[in-house]
Amino acid sequence: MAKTESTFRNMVLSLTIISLVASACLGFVYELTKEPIALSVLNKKLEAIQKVVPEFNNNPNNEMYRLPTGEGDSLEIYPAKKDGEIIGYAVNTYSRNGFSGNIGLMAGFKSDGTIINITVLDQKETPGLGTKMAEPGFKDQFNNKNPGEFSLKVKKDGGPVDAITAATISSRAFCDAVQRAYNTLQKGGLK
Amino acid sequence: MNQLQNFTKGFFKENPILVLVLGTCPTLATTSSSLNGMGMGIATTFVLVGSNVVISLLSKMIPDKVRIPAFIVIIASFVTVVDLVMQAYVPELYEKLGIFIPLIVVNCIVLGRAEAYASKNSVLSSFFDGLGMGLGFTMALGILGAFREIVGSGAIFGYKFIGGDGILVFILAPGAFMALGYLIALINRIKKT
Amino acid sequence: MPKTFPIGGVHPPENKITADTAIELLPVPSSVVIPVSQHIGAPAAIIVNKGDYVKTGQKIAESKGFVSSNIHSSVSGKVNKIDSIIDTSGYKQTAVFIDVEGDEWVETIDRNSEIITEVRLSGEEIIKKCLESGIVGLGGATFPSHVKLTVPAGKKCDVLIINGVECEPYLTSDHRLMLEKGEEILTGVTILMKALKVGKALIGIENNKTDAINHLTKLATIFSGVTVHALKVKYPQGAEKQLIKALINREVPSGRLPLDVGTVVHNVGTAYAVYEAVQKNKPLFERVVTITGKSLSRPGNYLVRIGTPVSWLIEAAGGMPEDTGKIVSGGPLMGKAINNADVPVVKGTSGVILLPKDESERMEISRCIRCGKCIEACALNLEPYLLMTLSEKGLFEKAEHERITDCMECGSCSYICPAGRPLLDYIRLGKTAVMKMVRERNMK
Amino acid sequence: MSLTVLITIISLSLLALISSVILYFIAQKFKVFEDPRIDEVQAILPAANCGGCGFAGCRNFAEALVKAETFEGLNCPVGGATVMGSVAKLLGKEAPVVDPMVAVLLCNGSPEFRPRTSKYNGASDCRISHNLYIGETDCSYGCLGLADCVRACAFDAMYMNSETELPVIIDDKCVACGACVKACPRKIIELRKKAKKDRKIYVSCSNCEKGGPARRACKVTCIACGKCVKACEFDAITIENNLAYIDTNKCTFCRKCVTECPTSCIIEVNFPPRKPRIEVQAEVVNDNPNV
Amino acid sequence: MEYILIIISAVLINNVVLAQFLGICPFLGVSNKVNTAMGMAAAVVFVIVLATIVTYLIQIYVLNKLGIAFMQTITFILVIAALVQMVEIILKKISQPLYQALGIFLPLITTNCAVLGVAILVIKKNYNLMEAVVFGASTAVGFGLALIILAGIREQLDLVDIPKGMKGVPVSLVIAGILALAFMGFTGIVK
Amino acid sequence: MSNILNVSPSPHAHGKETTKKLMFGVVVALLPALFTSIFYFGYGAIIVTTTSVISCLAFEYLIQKFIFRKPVTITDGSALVTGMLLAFNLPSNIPVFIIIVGSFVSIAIAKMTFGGLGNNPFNPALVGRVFMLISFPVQMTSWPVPAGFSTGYADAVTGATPLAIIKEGLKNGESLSQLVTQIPTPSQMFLGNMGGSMGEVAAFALLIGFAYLLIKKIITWHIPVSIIGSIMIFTLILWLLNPEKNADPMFHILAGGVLLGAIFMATDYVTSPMNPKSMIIYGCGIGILTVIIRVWGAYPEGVSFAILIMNAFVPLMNAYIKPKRFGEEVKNG
Ligand SMILES: Cc1cc2nc3c(=O)[nH]c(=O)nc-3n(C[C@H](O)[C@H](O)[C@H](O)COP(=O)(O)O)c2cc1C
Ligand SMILES: Cc1cc2nc3c(=O)[nH]c(=O)nc-3n(C[C@H](O)[C@H](O)[C@H](O)COP(=O)(O)O)c2cc1C
Ligand SMILES: Cc1cc2nc3c(=O)[nH]c(=O)nc-3n(C[C@H](O)[C@H](O)[C@H](O)COP(=O)(O)O)c2cc1C
Ligand SMILES: Cc1cc2nc3c(=O)[nH]c(=O)nc-3n(C[C@H](O)[C@H](O)[C@H](O)CO)c2cc1C
Ligand code: SF4
Ligand code: SF4
Ligand code: SF4
Ligand code: SF4
Ligand code: FES
Repeated sequence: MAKTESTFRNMVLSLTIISLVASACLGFVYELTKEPIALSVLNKKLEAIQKVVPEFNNNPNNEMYRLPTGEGDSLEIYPAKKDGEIIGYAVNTYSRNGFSGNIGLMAGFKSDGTIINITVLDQKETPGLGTKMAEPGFKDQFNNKNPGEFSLKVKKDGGPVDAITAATISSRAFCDAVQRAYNTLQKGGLK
Repeated sequence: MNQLQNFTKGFFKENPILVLVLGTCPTLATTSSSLNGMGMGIATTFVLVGSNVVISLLSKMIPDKVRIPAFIVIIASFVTVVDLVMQAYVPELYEKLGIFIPLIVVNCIVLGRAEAYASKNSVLSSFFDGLGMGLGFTMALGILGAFREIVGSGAIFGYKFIGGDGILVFILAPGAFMALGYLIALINRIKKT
Repeated sequence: MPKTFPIGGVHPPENKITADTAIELLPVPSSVVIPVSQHIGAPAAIIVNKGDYVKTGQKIAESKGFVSSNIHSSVSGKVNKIDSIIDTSGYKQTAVFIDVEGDEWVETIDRNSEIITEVRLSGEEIIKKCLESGIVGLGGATFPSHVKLTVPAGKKCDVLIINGVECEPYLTSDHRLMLEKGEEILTGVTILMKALKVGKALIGIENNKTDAINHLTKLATIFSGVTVHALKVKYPQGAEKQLIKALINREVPSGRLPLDVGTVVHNVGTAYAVYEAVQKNKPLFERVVTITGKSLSRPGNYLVRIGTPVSWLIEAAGGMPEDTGKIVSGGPLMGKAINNADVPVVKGTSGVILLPKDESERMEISRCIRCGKCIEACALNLEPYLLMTLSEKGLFEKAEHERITDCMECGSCSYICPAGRPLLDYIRLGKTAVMKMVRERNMK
Repeated sequence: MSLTVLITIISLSLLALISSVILYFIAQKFKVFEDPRIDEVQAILPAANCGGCGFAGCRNFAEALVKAETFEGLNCPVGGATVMGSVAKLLGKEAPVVDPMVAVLLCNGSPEFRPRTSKYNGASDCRISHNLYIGETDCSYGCLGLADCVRACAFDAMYMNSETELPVIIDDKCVACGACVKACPRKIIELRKKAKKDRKIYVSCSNCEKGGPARRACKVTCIACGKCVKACEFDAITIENNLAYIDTNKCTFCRKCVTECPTSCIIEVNFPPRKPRIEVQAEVVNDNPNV
Repeated sequence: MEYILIIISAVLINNVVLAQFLGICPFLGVSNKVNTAMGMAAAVVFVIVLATIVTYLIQIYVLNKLGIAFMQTITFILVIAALVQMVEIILKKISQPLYQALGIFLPLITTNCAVLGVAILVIKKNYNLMEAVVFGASTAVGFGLALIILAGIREQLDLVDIPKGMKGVPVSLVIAGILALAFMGFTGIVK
Repeated sequence: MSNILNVSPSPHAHGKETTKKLMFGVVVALLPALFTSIFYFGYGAIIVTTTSVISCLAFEYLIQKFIFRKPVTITDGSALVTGMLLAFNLPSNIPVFIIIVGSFVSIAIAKMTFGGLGNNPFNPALVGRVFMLISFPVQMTSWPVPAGFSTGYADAVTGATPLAIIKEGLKNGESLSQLVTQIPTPSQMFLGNMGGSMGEVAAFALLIGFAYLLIKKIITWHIPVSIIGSIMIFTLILWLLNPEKNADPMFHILAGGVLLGAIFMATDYVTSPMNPKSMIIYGCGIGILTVIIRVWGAYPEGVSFAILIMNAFVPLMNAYIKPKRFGEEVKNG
């Protein structure tokens, strides 16, 4: 087959045909992957929620509502229900006091305000220092504590929390985020 | 050149990263662990092989003057396919590689191979060329990733073999640059002797 | 605070061993070799033949062109041959070999030692006399003096500067001359002022020659318009542009001449030579030369006939010491090393220094540590480290842009560099290349 | 087919249409962009970028080759006939036959023959020494021994022989790029035609001085006595400026001149050992009744 | 203030080259000489700003409206390629000196990750148009800054003898590494 | 022959200053600080300094000998200075293997990669230190409190540096007047009785070294003075604007590594500009960046980063900021 000449007609034609075919394929692939993608996004959120509250059988994502923090913004609250009964709340909370950048957590509370579990959603702390907040050694010390009586303060500030070595700032920010979630839940009234 | 050579040249003699120094951005960005690096490598390999094959099939049909845009459309399509598929089935890896998946489209290796090789050679040769180049790329990413992971966090393929931390710099940006720099220097030195 | 130039400079150990040794007359050797190119400009054309008998002071080579100079015989005797020799410059050139027979001077020379201070000749006549007598700058550059005295139309000179700085270590010939021939020098200055039609002359002398400063200051009271100025000791104060800056705070623009800022600089030795030429009708065939060195048994200042072999001078000073490693004609910073003691003394030879072996070796070269000391030392604020590298790598266009051609080759940078880098060696190389490049460009 | 797919197809095709129109006009300009043959020629060239061809680098030479009407005067000494042949084939032109050359040093003044009269200890650079003075010996033409040429050679074809203090050219490595010729301030390296079996006969001296002074400076200098000129049956030797020169085009490698030279400054290289002719000659001399 | 933070962040803290790893190929390739680096930097600023605006508008008014956001990559790259070519033609027509200065770099820019990367990032970060422009411009300035610094260092290194195997790309990478190390000092100035 | 003369181009004299003498001059100038740090930190100071110096010298030797295969030049003293300054930038209880890694980075990556003395664009000791700071943040930020020889090496009591106290306190919402009780007094800081890197604590010892360097003409005043001056001015402005949130200039000068950096590290010949004009710009750049990082950045201390960042600009300054040449633009009086 001889090489196609570079005439105006050929150029437009060939490019258009290629695009036509390409876009048809793409549209097709898109259709195929649309569902799995949506699912994987949802799963991610659910996974985080699952980690911090006991097993539920509703879809917390659908029942998500927002509560004001009292600082002019609001937090996402995901109620977890088992057979229609509330067994805990997952709160998507944050702190601006990180060593470098905001810290986002998903904190799970029982209805009485006791912390069930916490996972770190995103943070930009120094690797090896602040990043240790995501490790069980630090974050698990909050499990089963109720901020009502367990003051969310590091030892340096007179509280009971063991700070990460050489990362007091990150530890404080972590406490700050949990405190915010707790306060918001309290104010919003635990249902 | 036989197909075997065609296939193997991408590993050492014309390794896209270590010798040609193309596609450095994903190389540096995604090699904080060897698995990430290899994931990136495989995604790129897919695009390379796909676009190489399609381009060598169509090259006669495409007039010279719209060669580049046509190639770009083809490459971009493959990239989008990879993008969507990864998003759907390996969301974690997809998240880690982030913006560098769509950026495969501007990876000089892909367009470079299309231009320099696929448009002039047979489908089979182009296939092996793409595969070799892609796997060479993957290999380099894997090596770099493994080095950075071992030194930077004392782990390999996510498995931690020392307690405590590694030399953190190596999983951060500065270490990426340095590690690649010395890797290329090493290759230069080996090539000389 | 005594005046000085504002930027750069170094202060090497002075080593002025012979500062207190009075000028002595060096006996005439048995034969002399007189090169025809002892000045900047075209070599003179020889006008004697083999076998001719010449008298002391007789012209033996004639100036060729405006920037050139006459050459006179410094002895009486027979022209033995005309051949090429290797002179102080290290290269071959033509010279007249004369076997000495007695010492018969040309009759027109006034050999009376009485000082004549009254200047009878007019400006034009003075300039002609300088040309006739083969006067060239004795400060080192040996630029024909009549050229410098001829102020081109459109330019103006309002002050004459006399260079009595002698900033190079070791050298003392100017110093002794100022002490012993003060009145003659001042008369010479007056003559130069008349030729240049200026009413003011400044003599700059460094502070380490207080006796000379006092002596000349005292004498200068009778010479109108002449003043003497003490300067802080700093090398390269004797360099024309630095001296002008120090004395009258004018900055000669790069690539221009002192005349562009209304001044001309002459050396004290030149002033003395001009005095002798104008008042005594004596051409330039002898000069004061310092022969010195730490191991020399009788270092001193001698009045030497041009063409005398350096070895003869060394003999007079007590013979070549065992440990001699290098013989330098001129000062240790600007002078030329000579490879053989048989070269003749020429008009530009202000001193001969015998350096011992350990001082004659260059130190080992190491990498530039970018300390910037060379920049600090450069009196022109050039960047020697850069100029050297650019020359070494052959990047001459860049070197030109960095003004390599401004460098006056004073050597302060090489002197100071802690890494022992041969800065000036390469800068000189680059300078030559750049000048060639510029010439070729201008031809196009 | 879903709506999205439809929209996708329409919008992308539209986009492609527009860009192809834009690119069509651009393509006009791409024509003058660069001759692709330049790349191909460059790929053939040795990529030494030594400048032996007289151009700033291999690419510039490739450009010149592509543009040139004929290959007259264009030669890559490094690649030699093979490379020039392939380039010629590629461009459909005729490559002129250029004889292979090799560098030779026209000075043989090792310390043994040329006594040192002073010791240079400035910057180790022939150009600087050359500008300063005649050099460490009384010969102002000979090698200064500071290895500018060695540094200039990009092919490691030269080294300094520490005993003779002269550079040595390794014939096998020398590609006749001429970099050393340009580097030497004394101009004592010459490119000579390569002869059969790498044989060489040349006057290894550059001293233009008359016999006497030349001889005083160096024992192996050419004193321009003219004996070689007489000895040569092929008129290959001329004397100019007190210096003999052997023309490679005329020389037949008979080696007569070599034996004639009283100062042995004619050098022969790569010849088989001579038959003991000298002894015979010696006998003849002894038989001479006049002695 | 918002804009200042974006600028500081994009130029210093999250420098495209040193922290985001975008545009490394031209960073290594066009950093031999300060003068060319400056030309390249100017060209990149110009193209990135232009490309950001155009792709932004396309994303908002075409892709999002039509619900085909997944076509981002393919549209953006086509638009950028066409745009660069158009700029080249226009530049040639209207200003010869400008074309001489920037023109030669334009083809290089098409395959530069930074341009496409910025276009995508702007969308990811949900900037408005003005923020997008500021972000694009300052990212490009950050690229230029890194490029010019590297060029300066490389020019200086050209005058000294560095180990053979390190010449060129390896040494540039090590310099980039040390630069990245130094720029980490800005961590935390903007969160 | 005995009368073979040496010949060379002029000049025929040399000032007798050598690289080695300059480097050892710096070593001498560092001694007061070394002694005070031994006084304050005891064995730790000795161990850290010795390890650092020995490993710097060893790496330089090994690389030159076995990788470059060129003459070994460790006697020139530059690796010794690097080793000492690196040690001065570390806490006195840092584990030995970390020091060795740091020395390796300083010598192999920051210096030898570029060919060795004279070629490196970045200050080797600082590259080493910043590398360690980022790689081993825990070990690099636990500062032993000065307690002389009663401090053990590995089990030293640690405390925060004044800068860290201020930074953390401010972040925590406290005001300066509350924090002032926790930080040492100016005179304590002047004498060095505070937590911090080994060599940076004692201002007076560093100033003695400064005086020595100036007298010996090893460095000029331009860089140190412009750094200290610009920090003073900048922090004074901030302090005047809000004395509750910003520490006073004196505190900024005495706390942390400003003096060590300004006197010994920013002045490194190889990595600093070469003419006075650029030196002042360079110094002011360092000063301003230091304050920016200290006040707004995440790190409590910014001198190391600031110097490294300005190092990067030095080649550009050398190329584009030229001294005014003699006879360039003439103003005649
Ligand atoms: C390189 C470096 C990184 C740091 N990273 C963090 C961090 O991620 N989180 C943190 O809380 N503190 C970090 N810090 C330390 C703080 O500045 C501060 O010193 C520390 O939080 C308080 O010390 P302490 O925890 O030992 O009381 C870092 C310090 C340095 C020097
Ligand atoms: C090429 C050249 C041309 C000169 N022309 C003049 C001139 O026209 N008038 C003048 O007064 N001096 C002239 N000079 C002399 C210089 O001003 C200066 O006095 C001379 O070079 C010696 O100075 P130095 O020893 O500082 O180098 C000229 C010098 C050179 C080298
Ligand atoms: C670095 C340098 C140092 C000089 N030192 C002296 C000096 O000490 N005394 C002197 O008379 N001329 C010295 N000269 C020469 C002067 O610049 C100038 O040529 C001379 O004074 C002109 O006078 P002349 O033509 O009478 O020689 C020096 C030149 C240079 C470049
Ligand atoms: C005044 C002066 C300061 C120096 N400062 C440092 C320094 O801060 N860090 C360092 O590694 N070396 C320093 N050195 C040593 C040496 O210059 C340095 O290692 C070079 O950068 C190595 O090329 C210094 C040397 C001098 C003379
Ligand atoms: S020799 Fe030239 S560059 Fe060196 S100090 Fe003197 S004038 Fe400056
Ligand atoms: S004095 Fe020597 S070491 Fe210092 S900058 Fe100049 S050349 Fe380099
Ligand atoms: S010896 Fe001379 S001509 Fe031969 S390769 Fe070397 S530099 Fe070129
Ligand atoms: S041949 Fe020429 S360049 Fe080579 S060492 Fe001799 S003088 Fe120097
Ligand atoms: S891979 Fe990013 S610019 Fe080449």
